[in-house]
Amino acid sequence: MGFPLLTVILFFPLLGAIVVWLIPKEKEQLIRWFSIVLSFIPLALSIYLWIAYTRSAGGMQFEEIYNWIPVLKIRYHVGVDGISVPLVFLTSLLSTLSHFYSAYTIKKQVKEYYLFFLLLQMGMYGVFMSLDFVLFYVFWEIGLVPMYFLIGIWGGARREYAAIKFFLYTLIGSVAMLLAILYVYFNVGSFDILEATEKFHLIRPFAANIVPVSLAFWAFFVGFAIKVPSFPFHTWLPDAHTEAPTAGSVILAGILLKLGAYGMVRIALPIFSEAFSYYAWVVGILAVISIVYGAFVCMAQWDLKRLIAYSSVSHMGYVMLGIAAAAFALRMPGKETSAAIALNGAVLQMFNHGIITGGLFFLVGIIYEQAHTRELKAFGGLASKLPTYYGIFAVTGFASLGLPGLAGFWAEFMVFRGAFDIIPIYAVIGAVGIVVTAGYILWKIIQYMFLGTFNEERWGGKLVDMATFEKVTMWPLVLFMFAIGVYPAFIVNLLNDATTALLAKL
Amino acid sequence: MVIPLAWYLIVAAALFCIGLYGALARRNAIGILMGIELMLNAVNINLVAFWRYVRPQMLTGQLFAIFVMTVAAAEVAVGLALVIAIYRSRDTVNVEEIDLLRG
Amino acid sequence: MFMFNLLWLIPLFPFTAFVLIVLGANPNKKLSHSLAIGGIGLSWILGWLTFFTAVFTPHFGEHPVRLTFDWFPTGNTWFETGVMIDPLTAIMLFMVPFVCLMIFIYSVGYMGYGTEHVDPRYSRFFAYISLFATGMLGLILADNLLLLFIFWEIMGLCSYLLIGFWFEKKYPDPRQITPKQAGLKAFITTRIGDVIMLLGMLFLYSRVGNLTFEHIFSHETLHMLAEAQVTLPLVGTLPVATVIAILIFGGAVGKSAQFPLHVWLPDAMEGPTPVSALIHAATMVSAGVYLVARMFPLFAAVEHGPQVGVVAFIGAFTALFASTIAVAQNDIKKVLAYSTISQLGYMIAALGIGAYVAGAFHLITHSFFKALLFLGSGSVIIGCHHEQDMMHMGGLRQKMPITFWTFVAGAFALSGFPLITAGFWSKDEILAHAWEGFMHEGVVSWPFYVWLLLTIAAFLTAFYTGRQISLTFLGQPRSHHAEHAHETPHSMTVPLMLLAFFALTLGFAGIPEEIIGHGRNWFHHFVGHEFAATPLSVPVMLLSAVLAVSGLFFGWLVYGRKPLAKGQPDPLVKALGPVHTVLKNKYYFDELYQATVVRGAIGLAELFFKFDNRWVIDPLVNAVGRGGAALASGLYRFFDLPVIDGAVNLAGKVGVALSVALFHFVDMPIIDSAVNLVGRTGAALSAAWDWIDLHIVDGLVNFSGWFTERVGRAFRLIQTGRVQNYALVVVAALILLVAVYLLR
Amino acid sequence: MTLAKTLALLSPELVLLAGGLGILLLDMIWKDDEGKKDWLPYLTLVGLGGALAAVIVVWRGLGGGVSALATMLDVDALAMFICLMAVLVAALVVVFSVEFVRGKTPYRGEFYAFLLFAALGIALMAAATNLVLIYISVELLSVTSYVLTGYLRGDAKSNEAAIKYFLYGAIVSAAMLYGMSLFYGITGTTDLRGIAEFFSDPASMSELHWVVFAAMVLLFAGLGFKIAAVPFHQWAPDAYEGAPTPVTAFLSVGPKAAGFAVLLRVLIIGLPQFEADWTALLAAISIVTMTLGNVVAIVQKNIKRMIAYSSIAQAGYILIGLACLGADNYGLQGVLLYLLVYLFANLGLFAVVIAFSNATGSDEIEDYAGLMRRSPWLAAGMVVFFLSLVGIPPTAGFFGKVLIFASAIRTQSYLLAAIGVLNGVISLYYYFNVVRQGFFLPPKEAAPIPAAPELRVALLVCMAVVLGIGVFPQPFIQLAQGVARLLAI
Repeated sequence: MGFPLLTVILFFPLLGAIVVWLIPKEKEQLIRWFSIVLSFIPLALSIYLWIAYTRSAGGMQFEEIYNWIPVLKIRYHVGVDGISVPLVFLTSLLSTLSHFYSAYTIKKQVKEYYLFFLLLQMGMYGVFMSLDFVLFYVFWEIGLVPMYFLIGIWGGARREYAAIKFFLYTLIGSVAMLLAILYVYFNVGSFDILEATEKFHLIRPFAANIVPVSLAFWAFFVGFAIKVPSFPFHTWLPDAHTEAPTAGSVILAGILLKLGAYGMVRIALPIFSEAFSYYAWVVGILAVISIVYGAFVCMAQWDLKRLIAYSSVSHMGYVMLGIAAAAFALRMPGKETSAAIALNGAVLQMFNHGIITGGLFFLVGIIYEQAHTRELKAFGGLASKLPTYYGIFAVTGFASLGLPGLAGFWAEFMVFRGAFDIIPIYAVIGAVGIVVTAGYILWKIIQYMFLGTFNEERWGGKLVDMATFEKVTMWPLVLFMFAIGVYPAFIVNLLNDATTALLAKL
Repeated sequence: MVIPLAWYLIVAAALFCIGLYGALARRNAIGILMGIELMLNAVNINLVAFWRYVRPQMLTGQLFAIFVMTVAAAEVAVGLALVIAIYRSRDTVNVEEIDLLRG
Repeated sequence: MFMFNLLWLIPLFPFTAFVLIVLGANPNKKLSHSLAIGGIGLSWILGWLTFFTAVFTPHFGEHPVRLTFDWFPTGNTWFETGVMIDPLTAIMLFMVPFVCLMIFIYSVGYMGYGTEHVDPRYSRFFAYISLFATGMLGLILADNLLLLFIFWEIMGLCSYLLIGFWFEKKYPDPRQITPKQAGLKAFITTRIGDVIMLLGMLFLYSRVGNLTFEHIFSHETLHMLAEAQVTLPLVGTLPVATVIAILIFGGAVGKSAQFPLHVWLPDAMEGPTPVSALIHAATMVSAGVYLVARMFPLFAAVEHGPQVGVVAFIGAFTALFASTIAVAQNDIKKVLAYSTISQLGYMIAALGIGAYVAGAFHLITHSFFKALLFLGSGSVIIGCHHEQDMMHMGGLRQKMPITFWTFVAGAFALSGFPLITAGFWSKDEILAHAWEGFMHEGVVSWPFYVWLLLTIAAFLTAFYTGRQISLTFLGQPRSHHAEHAHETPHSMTVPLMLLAFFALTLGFAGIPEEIIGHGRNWFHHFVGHEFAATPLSVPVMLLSAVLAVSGLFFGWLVYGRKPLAKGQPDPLVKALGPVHTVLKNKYYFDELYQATVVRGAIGLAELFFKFDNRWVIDPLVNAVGRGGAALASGLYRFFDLPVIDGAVNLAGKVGVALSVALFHFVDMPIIDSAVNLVGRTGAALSAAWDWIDLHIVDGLVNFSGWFTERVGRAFRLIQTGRVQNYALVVVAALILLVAVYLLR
Repeated sequence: MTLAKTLALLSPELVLLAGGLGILLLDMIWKDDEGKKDWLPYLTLVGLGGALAAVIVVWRGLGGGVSALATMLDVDALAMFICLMAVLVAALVVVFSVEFVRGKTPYRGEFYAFLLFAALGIALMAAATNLVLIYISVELLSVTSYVLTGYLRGDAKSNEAAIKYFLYGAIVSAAMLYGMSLFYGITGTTDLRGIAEFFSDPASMSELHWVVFAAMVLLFAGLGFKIAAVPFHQWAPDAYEGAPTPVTAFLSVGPKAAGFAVLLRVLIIGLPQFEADWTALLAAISIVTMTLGNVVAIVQKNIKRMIAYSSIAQAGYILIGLACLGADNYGLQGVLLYLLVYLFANLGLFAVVIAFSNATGSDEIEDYAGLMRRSPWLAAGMVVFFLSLVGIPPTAGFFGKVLIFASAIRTQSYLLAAIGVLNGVISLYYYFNVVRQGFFLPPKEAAPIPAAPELRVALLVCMAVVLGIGVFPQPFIQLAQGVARLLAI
């Protein structure tokens, strides 16, 4: 096995949490800087993971298997492939930036804050790395509890309602998933995801037993769709995002939404391939509704953070559209390349959305720290007074609306390229979302906040341009937006091998 | 002339129901205790009748009846102690009024 | 051939200038504008060198040079991208960098460098126009549709940033559009066009699997596209090539401000004048025409397919439509904006009817003289201290001689003054081609329709050019500003003179053979040698000469002969009456779009938001929750204490009676409590029902949380605190269980 | 079976009996010497230690076998498992009550004696395979519970709780007894194996079927009362709220475990032929129990009452396991593991409640506001135990729920599993309503809450066990599997 790289990355935050727990409560500054330095190590390791992952070999690498609960045939089985490597890196990057940003903004109960944050980080790593159902489920739930407390204790006005709503929604989804996991266990004989991918559709072909397999598929799908969130299950998102503290909503939007989409790509698509392709039209419709509906609702928002929250619904709709197209293509002969491109687009959009919306939430936090209001109508003409803030916000905004030359465009292009070939009508309706996205970003955000005249009497001396620490937080994200925008190959190669391998197996 | 088993059972059942009604309808705690005793004695009749008619060679029935009586005695002792405790603190044994804990 | 390896450097120079200005040179004005001009200068030199090498390599057209590299993986294939040079790119390389250079130099003066009221965001302006230059040059050199689309959108971004450059500017009259709104309008309208183009591109990519031009325009691909049919819901079955062509043409309509997406260009005049010249006259808007020219083989794939009709109609109609509006505009830049739209209509119409060479030629010549006219109008505006309304000008001939003469040169080129101006030759060639087509296909055909509209448009163009010259330059100054007008500094007038030189001489590059006898029409030979040369038709040339001269004369007649006095209304108003107001308000298209598209989108957004927040998802839960509450409260009233006791006792007595073989008769209170029991339930249920009706608005999810709480409260009531009730429930449960078993 | 061998097998019960009597004796000797009485709780713990040692020795001695003693009781793995739990419960409750009982009543001695006798009752119930012994041990446990509930004579609530608990219990046990007598009447024997044998030949089944079902329902009444399943649960909220909190802790775990043990034996050994009937009965009761328990718990304001309804709901979950005793007995394993985990989670929760009420004297949920600031340890403990009761992974409750739902899925009873899962979510709502008070709201008074040292130890032990099983459940599941394999039908 060699150096257990994945286990070290996985349990490093736990180690950090224990050490932070030992530090006495009063030494806040020590806690802050310790956890920042601490979070650099998993970041370095995940960069090493990215470099060390040999693309040519493909498939699962750095696998580690230990017996955890042999009596129920549950194993501690972790491994990463082309899809999870970038997501693990994204988790470390956004966590490090959040640690760094919260060091300056979180004032009360610092110790508990970092404890919950490190536990959350471990949960997220676990989900992206685990290849055993129970392990996947355990880390999926571990990620839930700290987020509940982060929203609840450090959140905004309606934080309690938002926290419990978030917890209940996700718990309903995950509990339904638990039953489906047990169903798969009884059919495949073990909790191993890879084994289930090979064996399940042989043991339980979809045609033979439509009802139980559909039930299991929908249980999984609902569990993931709530997390993504796709259309009917999204009402928790705006509340949770608006009420969560800045760093919390960055992680919530940046990574927690990806757990659902990742689950679909890792579990729902490979294991229930026939069921997924049979119901792909429903998934497609939900995705298209999410895109268009989310975009239009954004247009009607006046609270900046709530607007960005709804934009996440719309952007994650692209991911769902990509996956639905790939699933649809399973039944259509000769559409392999389009399916691969659509899935590539979906997974790339997951990575991009993490970078872009993470950045957007940081920017909302920056202005909120100074102005203490998120009312779009209250601002105006900031471009003249806060030039760097305007510059970075404009770049992130344009990346989010999919301007070519920035990250957003590639994912949308690939998703639509794939989807257009397989399910043209969905793609055409989805394309409406692009125009509306451009609309609400330029009209609502850029127009109301930055252009127009700066009202002196309200914000006179108060608003000042970005502090250095805010710039340092934003620069890596902006760098990535440009890097992926100009030369997306460095990440798409990785995804491409994994997705083609994944689709080839179905 | 041998009295058929059914008659014993009917008497026992009737006694059981009267005891039950006593336990449910009476206002006074002591009254309820009496009702419970009636129910237990009904069971004794049942047991002994079954012993006599079904399995006379094994004394299980009688043994069981004796055990029931002793346990009933212990139970009533404790019950009376509790009723007295309630009476001393609330000077009422009317079960209707003892409804402080509710909802 | 060595020169072609440096091709990819051309867009890179302005991009490095942009990056350097943004990162470093922002505070230092002098450094930033010299960086920008240096960057574009280098591109200009490299551009012209490439152009001349291309011109002198024999039969250059057959094998365009391509430098490519693998960009990103798609499934198991790779997407290559790179730069390409072919005759069309070569002539664009001749025009674009030169015009950009002229405008960059001009804007140093225009932005008031060295004077006290220099623009505070001076260096940011140069950064944006350098980025724009990168976009335009990149677009010309792209060898595949995707890279073209990327630079296409970067230009869209720059036009948004530059139109909204003075974003603080506010106008007293609310109806007048402010720069920031104009910028947004421009971006969204072009974005709609871009999305349509994206769909066309995706459709093409999914069908052909590759977007490089060389691959698309190979014979077998074109043949395959022409043969394949696709059925669209409303439209019926069409060849795939036509559908793709029309979709991509949508992008051109958006970018080149053709009807119906033309509304953004006139409002784009809110941006600084060099921007209007650079983006909204010479380069960006012509990118649409360039796209159609580049995709010309695709357009021509299906003989006489519907796409020819669509392109020709849109082009011709826009040409006439815009020129009619231009006649009634008073703002000097608005007139030029509409004339640009109309000239673009000319080129699109030309390409529509297959006149590839004529369209390309007009594209080049038009960029020169339209840039000249805009810069001229810019120097007039600076001269008259930011006065833009022609009614307040007049008599500038003496005060600004250089601007006057260069402006006249450009105006004559625009209206096609015979023989000496470039405009005449290029416009004439289009009309000739249309005339020749008309001769072949008879009256009921696109070429005739196009010829007719373009001829009328030509006359109108000449008329409003004449009007513009006489209003601004002839007669007496009609306002305080006009009296004190002064000639603009050299940095502005030198570019005017250079552009004027080209506006006049460039025509000779495309003179038909017949006139100059021995030589051959160089432009035609270089650009489109595979197309048949359009024969010289003397009557058409005469007709267009007559149109140009009479238009100008007529314009001078109305406005120049008796120059308007101060405050005197425009004579045309009296002549056209109500028609004039319609023209003045641009056929009310802005108001139409505002009411339909914009209001509609915002309305839909409000509807969805309510839907999301108050009407369905969350509210549905509360609504049914409210309904549930009514039901539960109905239940509560049904169960409230007196009734509970009655019911419980009733059950108790009935149960006991049963167990004691029914000898204990049920006493009186039981019966009346049973009666009012039924009455009360009925009332409660009806009250509950209207409650549900009234409050149907609230949401489902809170309902499930909320309903469980209500049910919890209802069950809690059964815990009455009396041990006998508990015991009774036990007995009742036992009886129920045994009964259930017996009935099973 | 020589006398020595029998006594050796019965050693845990005997040690408990001797301990109880010894404590009573000592209490009488030191009647007026308060100083010495402080030693009583620690002596009780010594007695319980001895019983623990006896259980382990006997369990290892059994080596998986079963030694039936005079058709009265089976000393087997299940009996030892429940006896072990009884000892643990008694030990923890003694630890809880050291602080609690000191100020409130002069008769501290008898309190510990009764606890030992109650533990003895549980041990006997777990081992009994004869209707007579079942009745006697149930009554022993009930009577001692009535006394313990009413132990604080001065407190009106304690008296009322005791009298109500007594009356309710007496009526229901009479009904149970009636059922037993019917069984005796039908089969002629009170030994479970004899009953099973009688029903094994089909001739006997025919016309008596409805009487058997009536007897079974009556019998189930008595046991349902013990595990507080829904139709027979109404005593629980009042008794839990009224009784002194350590006794409530005992009531919430002890009798429940014993009740389930007896139910297991009666149904599996006694009535295997009627499996279809009682599975349906249990499934119905489980659904109603879970739903009512969770739903009413939402609206509770008093934390002890809320825990009462939550423990009713937990009984519902365990009943799922019983209702789905399919092949490779996931149900049995689930029931046993869930009971063990429930023990530590619930008692841990009571440790928090007791520590809080010792310091503030109130049991209202609002008063828990700002608990995190006042004492982070109690708050952290509370969260861990609530997570375990809901069944969220890092805690042991998760694996309990996994096994329970595995049994449900195994026997294709998807509806039951779905309802069980949904109830889990509802339970999250009211558990985390308390957490909301503790973590999100500012404290009413800023005074930190000092926890008595032994309470802190008990809290730590429970947390360690709950998280320990949560992370390494392997040995415990193996233990449950061993016990279950023995009982499997």
